Amino acid sequence: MNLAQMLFYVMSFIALASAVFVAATKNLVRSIFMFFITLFALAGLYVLALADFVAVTQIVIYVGGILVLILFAFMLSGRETLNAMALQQKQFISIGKLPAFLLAALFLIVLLNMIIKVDANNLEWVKKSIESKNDIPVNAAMTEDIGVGLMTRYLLPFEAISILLMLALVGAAHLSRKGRGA
Amino acid sequence: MNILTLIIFTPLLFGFIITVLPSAWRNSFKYITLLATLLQLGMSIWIYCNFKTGAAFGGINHESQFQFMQKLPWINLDLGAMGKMQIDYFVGIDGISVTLLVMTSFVLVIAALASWEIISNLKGFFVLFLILDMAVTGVFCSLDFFLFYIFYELMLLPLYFLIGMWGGARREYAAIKFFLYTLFGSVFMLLVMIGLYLSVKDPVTGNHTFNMVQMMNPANYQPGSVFSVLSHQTIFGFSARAVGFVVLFIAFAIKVPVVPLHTWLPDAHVEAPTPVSIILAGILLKIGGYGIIRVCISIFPDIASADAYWLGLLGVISILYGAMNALAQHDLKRMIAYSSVSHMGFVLLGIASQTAEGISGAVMQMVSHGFLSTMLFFLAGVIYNRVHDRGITHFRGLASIMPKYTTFVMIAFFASLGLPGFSAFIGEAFSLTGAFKSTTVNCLLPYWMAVCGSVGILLGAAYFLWTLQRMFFGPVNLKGGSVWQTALTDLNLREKITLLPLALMVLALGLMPSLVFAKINDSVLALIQFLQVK
Amino acid sequence: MPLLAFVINFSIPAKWNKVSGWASTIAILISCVLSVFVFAKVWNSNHIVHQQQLWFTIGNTKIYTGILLNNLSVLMLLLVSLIAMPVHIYSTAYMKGDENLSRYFAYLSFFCFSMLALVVVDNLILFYIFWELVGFSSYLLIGFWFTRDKAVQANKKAFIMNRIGDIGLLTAIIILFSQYHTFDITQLFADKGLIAQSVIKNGLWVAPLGSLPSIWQYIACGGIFLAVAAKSAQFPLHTWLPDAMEGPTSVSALIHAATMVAAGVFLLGRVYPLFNGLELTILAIIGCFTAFMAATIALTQNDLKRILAYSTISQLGFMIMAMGIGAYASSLFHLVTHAFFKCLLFLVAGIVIHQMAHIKDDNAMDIDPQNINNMGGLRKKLPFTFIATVIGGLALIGLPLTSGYLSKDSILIQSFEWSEGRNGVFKLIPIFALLTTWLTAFYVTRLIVKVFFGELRMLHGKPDIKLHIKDGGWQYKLPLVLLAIGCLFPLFSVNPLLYEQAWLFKGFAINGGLEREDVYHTLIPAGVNILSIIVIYVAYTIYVKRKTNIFPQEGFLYRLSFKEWYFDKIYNKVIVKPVLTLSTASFWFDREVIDGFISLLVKTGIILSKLSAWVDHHIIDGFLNLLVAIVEAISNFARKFQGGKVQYYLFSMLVIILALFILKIVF
Amino acid sequence: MISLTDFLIVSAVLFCIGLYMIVSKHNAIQILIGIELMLNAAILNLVAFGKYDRFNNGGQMFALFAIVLAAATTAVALAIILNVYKQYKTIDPGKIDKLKD
Repeated sequence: MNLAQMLFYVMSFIALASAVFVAATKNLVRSIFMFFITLFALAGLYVLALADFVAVTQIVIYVGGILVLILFAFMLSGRETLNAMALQQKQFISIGKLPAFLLAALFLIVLLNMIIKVDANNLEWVKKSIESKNDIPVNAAMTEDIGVGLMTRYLLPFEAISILLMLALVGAAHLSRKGRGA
Repeated sequence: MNILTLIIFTPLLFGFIITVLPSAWRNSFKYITLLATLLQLGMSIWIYCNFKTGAAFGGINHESQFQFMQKLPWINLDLGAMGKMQIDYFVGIDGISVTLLVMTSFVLVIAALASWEIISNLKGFFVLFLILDMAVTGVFCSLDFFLFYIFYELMLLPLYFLIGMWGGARREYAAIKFFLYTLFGSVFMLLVMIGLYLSVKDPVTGNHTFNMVQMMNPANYQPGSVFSVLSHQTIFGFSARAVGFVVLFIAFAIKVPVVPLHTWLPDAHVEAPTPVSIILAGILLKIGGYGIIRVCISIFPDIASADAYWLGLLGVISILYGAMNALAQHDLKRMIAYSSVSHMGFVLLGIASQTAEGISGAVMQMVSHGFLSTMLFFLAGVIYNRVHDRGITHFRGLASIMPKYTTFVMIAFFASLGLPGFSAFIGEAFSLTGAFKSTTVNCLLPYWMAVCGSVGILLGAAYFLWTLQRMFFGPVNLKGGSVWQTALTDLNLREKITLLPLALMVLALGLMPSLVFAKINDSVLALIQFLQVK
Repeated sequence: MPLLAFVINFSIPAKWNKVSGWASTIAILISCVLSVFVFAKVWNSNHIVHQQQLWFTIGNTKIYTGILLNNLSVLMLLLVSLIAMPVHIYSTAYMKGDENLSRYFAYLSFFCFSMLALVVVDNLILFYIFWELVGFSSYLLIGFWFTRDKAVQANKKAFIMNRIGDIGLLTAIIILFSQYHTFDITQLFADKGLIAQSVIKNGLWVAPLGSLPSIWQYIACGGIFLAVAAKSAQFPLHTWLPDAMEGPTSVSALIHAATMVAAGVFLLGRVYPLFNGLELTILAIIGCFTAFMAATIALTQNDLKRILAYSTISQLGFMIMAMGIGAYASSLFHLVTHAFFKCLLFLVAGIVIHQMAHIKDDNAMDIDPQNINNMGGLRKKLPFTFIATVIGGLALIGLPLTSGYLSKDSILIQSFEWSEGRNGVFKLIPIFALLTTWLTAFYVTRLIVKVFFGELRMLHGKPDIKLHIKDGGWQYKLPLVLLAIGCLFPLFSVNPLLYEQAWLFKGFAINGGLEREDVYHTLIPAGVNILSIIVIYVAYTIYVKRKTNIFPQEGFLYRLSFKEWYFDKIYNKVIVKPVLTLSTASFWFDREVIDGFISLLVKTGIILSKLSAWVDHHIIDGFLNLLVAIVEAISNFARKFQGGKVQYYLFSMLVIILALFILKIVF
Repeated sequence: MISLTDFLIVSAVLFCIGLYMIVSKHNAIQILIGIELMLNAAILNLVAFGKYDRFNNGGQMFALFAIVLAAATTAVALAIILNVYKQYKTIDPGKIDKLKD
């Protein structure tokens, strides 16, 4: 077992454990912070999957953007909101949640079953890409490729998403505006 | 214009008149309704008088022997490869219908007179009343199953609203219970009806038909169809015809009502306003009995003889069980309602015997019970109107305060408990005779059923006399004290006018049962013959 | 001609809406005259009038209505109208002042109508109809004073007991109908009728038109017996009769002494051919037992009318017994004579009670006007009444020169003859009958003595009460005279000592019984009467306590004066006490066991009915409600998916996806 | 070398945790977090498979797009949640049932 694998297991353990904690904890604030850790661990996993740029983006946007947004929204919205939102009296597995839990567990079983059946390592196209050296070598610097790709091959989605982002920005701003209507 | 058509749709016409009249004229509505019902009564008496008797007018399974027939093509759809859909507007009567028709129109007049007490929302009430009127008349006249079913269903809706809107304290519960019960029955009836439709072909036109008379002829069934006599189809492992019979029987048994499908009846009767109680008890129950004769045993004679034992058993159970329950009641209307269960048990017993005596007795009992229960409910309504209480134990010594009322109550009670000279005696005696005779004639019912049935007469005497003793005799002692004493005035003129013809009818039928028997006899004989031929 | 007479007969008493009581009295008078006429025409003329017309047709059976007049029915017709007439006259006086007089006469006329119709109809259905109408009118009359609780209870009891009998009769009629396909009495019971042609063979009851298992023949007889027992107050169903005494006394006289209770015996007479040997024996035993039991009960009663009621039961028992032993003619003979003297006694009782009530009202005393312990010494106040009572009483005891002697002795003699051919237990029947006769003598004497002799016992308590009592006007006297004449022998027989000479008897006795066959015919009347007289005397002494009174047999008694005292003691110890105990016991039995049994039945019925009501409410309705609840639960469950909860939508969507996945994987 | 299956398993577990949160939580923000978890699981799959597409770099590209989209949705969703809270004084989606019959 080499270092990469060790790292992978550690990272995935951290990610899953913290995700479970996120799901299980009663305290909203704690769960948000734990989510933070999950995202970090996931970023680590991306690195291990040879996607360093994605990992960085993950940290910048998710951790720096989304999570901060959540926290801000949460903390800026007044004391009573805070209390109401933080109010979590349900246990992790209560009778009311049993169906949800069962559902999730069954989904997990189904998915795992699929994964094992599919046997991803020996997929046809994966094998082909390995043969044709289409896979990413461990030491490749992908950032440049991504940049070029964005500006050429993926230009249209890129632009579309930027418009979407702007719309979302305007919309969010409009929605959270105080005052008339709202 | 055919007289039957006229008699069916007269009330609708008057109902329409009431609908268009402004509400300011609301006081005239009851007179209009009364006029409509009187008109109907006049027509039915005309029919009765002009009704021909004789072996050639037996009816039952010979289309040509029905009288006052009208047959118009109504819905004729060409379904291409499926053949033609043939639904006729087909009305006609034979001996069994004619007596019930007269009884019905008579009871409706009484019910219209009893509607004087209704004070709220007169327009709605009388319009619904007239629609109901049309539907019940239609049921007795129609010979097309589809038409029959439409009228049958059409009764339910006005009744539901009449009970639900003008009823007593628990009216909603009672209305919904009534509605669900009967709807339950009729939904299944619909299935059987369609099954029959698909099995029967009109020999003349070659189309599938809803004609009931043709359904009675085994030759008209298509070979291999569901209800064909020869093909012995099965549904869930039972013979299809047996299933059809049982389902139809359940539908009508709910109406009759037969124990254990009777629990809607006490509730509905108790909660309904007096005119509706009268219609319920006087007519609706008869539709059940009529349906069993006209539809159940006529279309499925083979099954009817095979299952006669169970029909008879249900009849006996109804007699005894209803009487027992009546004995235990504390509410006057409820007591009467259970007594209806008991009396209608005789009808079932008589029908099950499949002898001339039994079926004649059953029809007689239906007619007689139509009048008697009308009278009983009207009387219960009188006292309820006065003090809004019907508890048997809340009254004592009414005979001193209301002598005329007591006289009528005694007539009604004694007539109901089968005192000879009144019509109920004839009905009960001949139902029992038929039941007893059936062993020797066709071996359908064992002797003990008749004997048990006669015990029902004894119980009938017990509960009526007990009620009489508790409510009417003894020193005056009312729950409501002197307030009630002043409220309990004797009968007024309208009530006397209403009750007197009823009492006279009951007496007349008891002394001259030939009024009924002469008309039904040929039909009954035809029916018996038909049943024996199978 | 008879038909016309009966049309009038039927229609006139039906005028019961007339306010005046006289209208119905006149009506009954007319029917009385008419029936005498009819009687004269039909009696013994071998000319059986049978007319009928079609009533209605049911199926293939035609049902006729019509009348049938033979010796039996004309006799009953005459009897009923003859008894009814004095009672009507009497009632006009007796009921005077009652505010519901017209109602009373309406009921009374209605009763007469149904009774008269009952005896003449020719088919069983009509017979049943009038049979029940008789019970119904009796119900109305017993409960005439409907504000009295006891009266209402009594009439309910009477009606329900009668109803039990009616059902027996109805069952019997139905059985006969399904066996013979006819309701016609002549066809069924004539000499060569259908009944005569049917036999019981190999467990089958074979008739010309079909056969039934023989059990049904027994059940038919049982049903008829039940009807008889209910109407004529025989052993298991007799308790209503004493209670029925709550009605007006004149009603008791007419209905519960003379006519209605005789209807049972009449029915037996009509359907006599149906019964076979075994059934007749049972009848005889029951009749005998009833007679004896009722007589013992009558010994200790204090209520004037109850004594008479029990004595009626006892006499009816005699008639049934006579039927049972085949003394058909004697039975009917006794029926007729009994009607006269018992009616007389009741009317007398009515006068006495009326006068006692007067005393009670005048002096505002709290006493029971019917209690004979309060009476006494009325002989002087009511001399006419006294004479009538003595005649009636002697007839009831059956002393010579009265009509009761003729009929009662004929029954006794025939019972001895009957038992001659048998052994063992059957011997007891005539012996018990004999015993009953003596008991009768005893209680009748006791009654007369207590009421009319001695001094008014009320006076002991309050010596200063005023007494304004008298026999009453002619409305009282005329009926008494009429009936008293009916109690004496000449009306029935030229020879006061030999019953065989009675013309009534000849009318019925077709086979034998007319010759003085053996020693019984002389021995029994003599023995019975001597003993009866002794009993009367003994009773007399017990109750009068040797008060010197003029009494016909004084000389005879005087010679035995010493022994007499001695007798008295023994009598008290050996006979009276046990008899008292026995009668108390039998009264108790009557009250507790039979009544108790019936009230137990009633209770059981009520409990059963409560139970069934409960079942109805909880189980059957409950089942329905359960169905409703299930449907509701299902629909609520379904409704949840549309509850506007986003998470449920999501959840259900995911579940379905999952299900698809799983299906995909599995299959 | 880390096999593809390992990534897939991790992502499946994450997905299910997110799913569980979405279905069971009564707090809109936590539901939002659940959605993010599921998105991340998806992104992890994209990235893992993207390893075998060097020239087009599709996996990583779409991972980037997805991240950006997630950011946008989150922003809008948060704004909505805040508004809902102002309106109904609760953020339990189960209790917002004004449209219910």
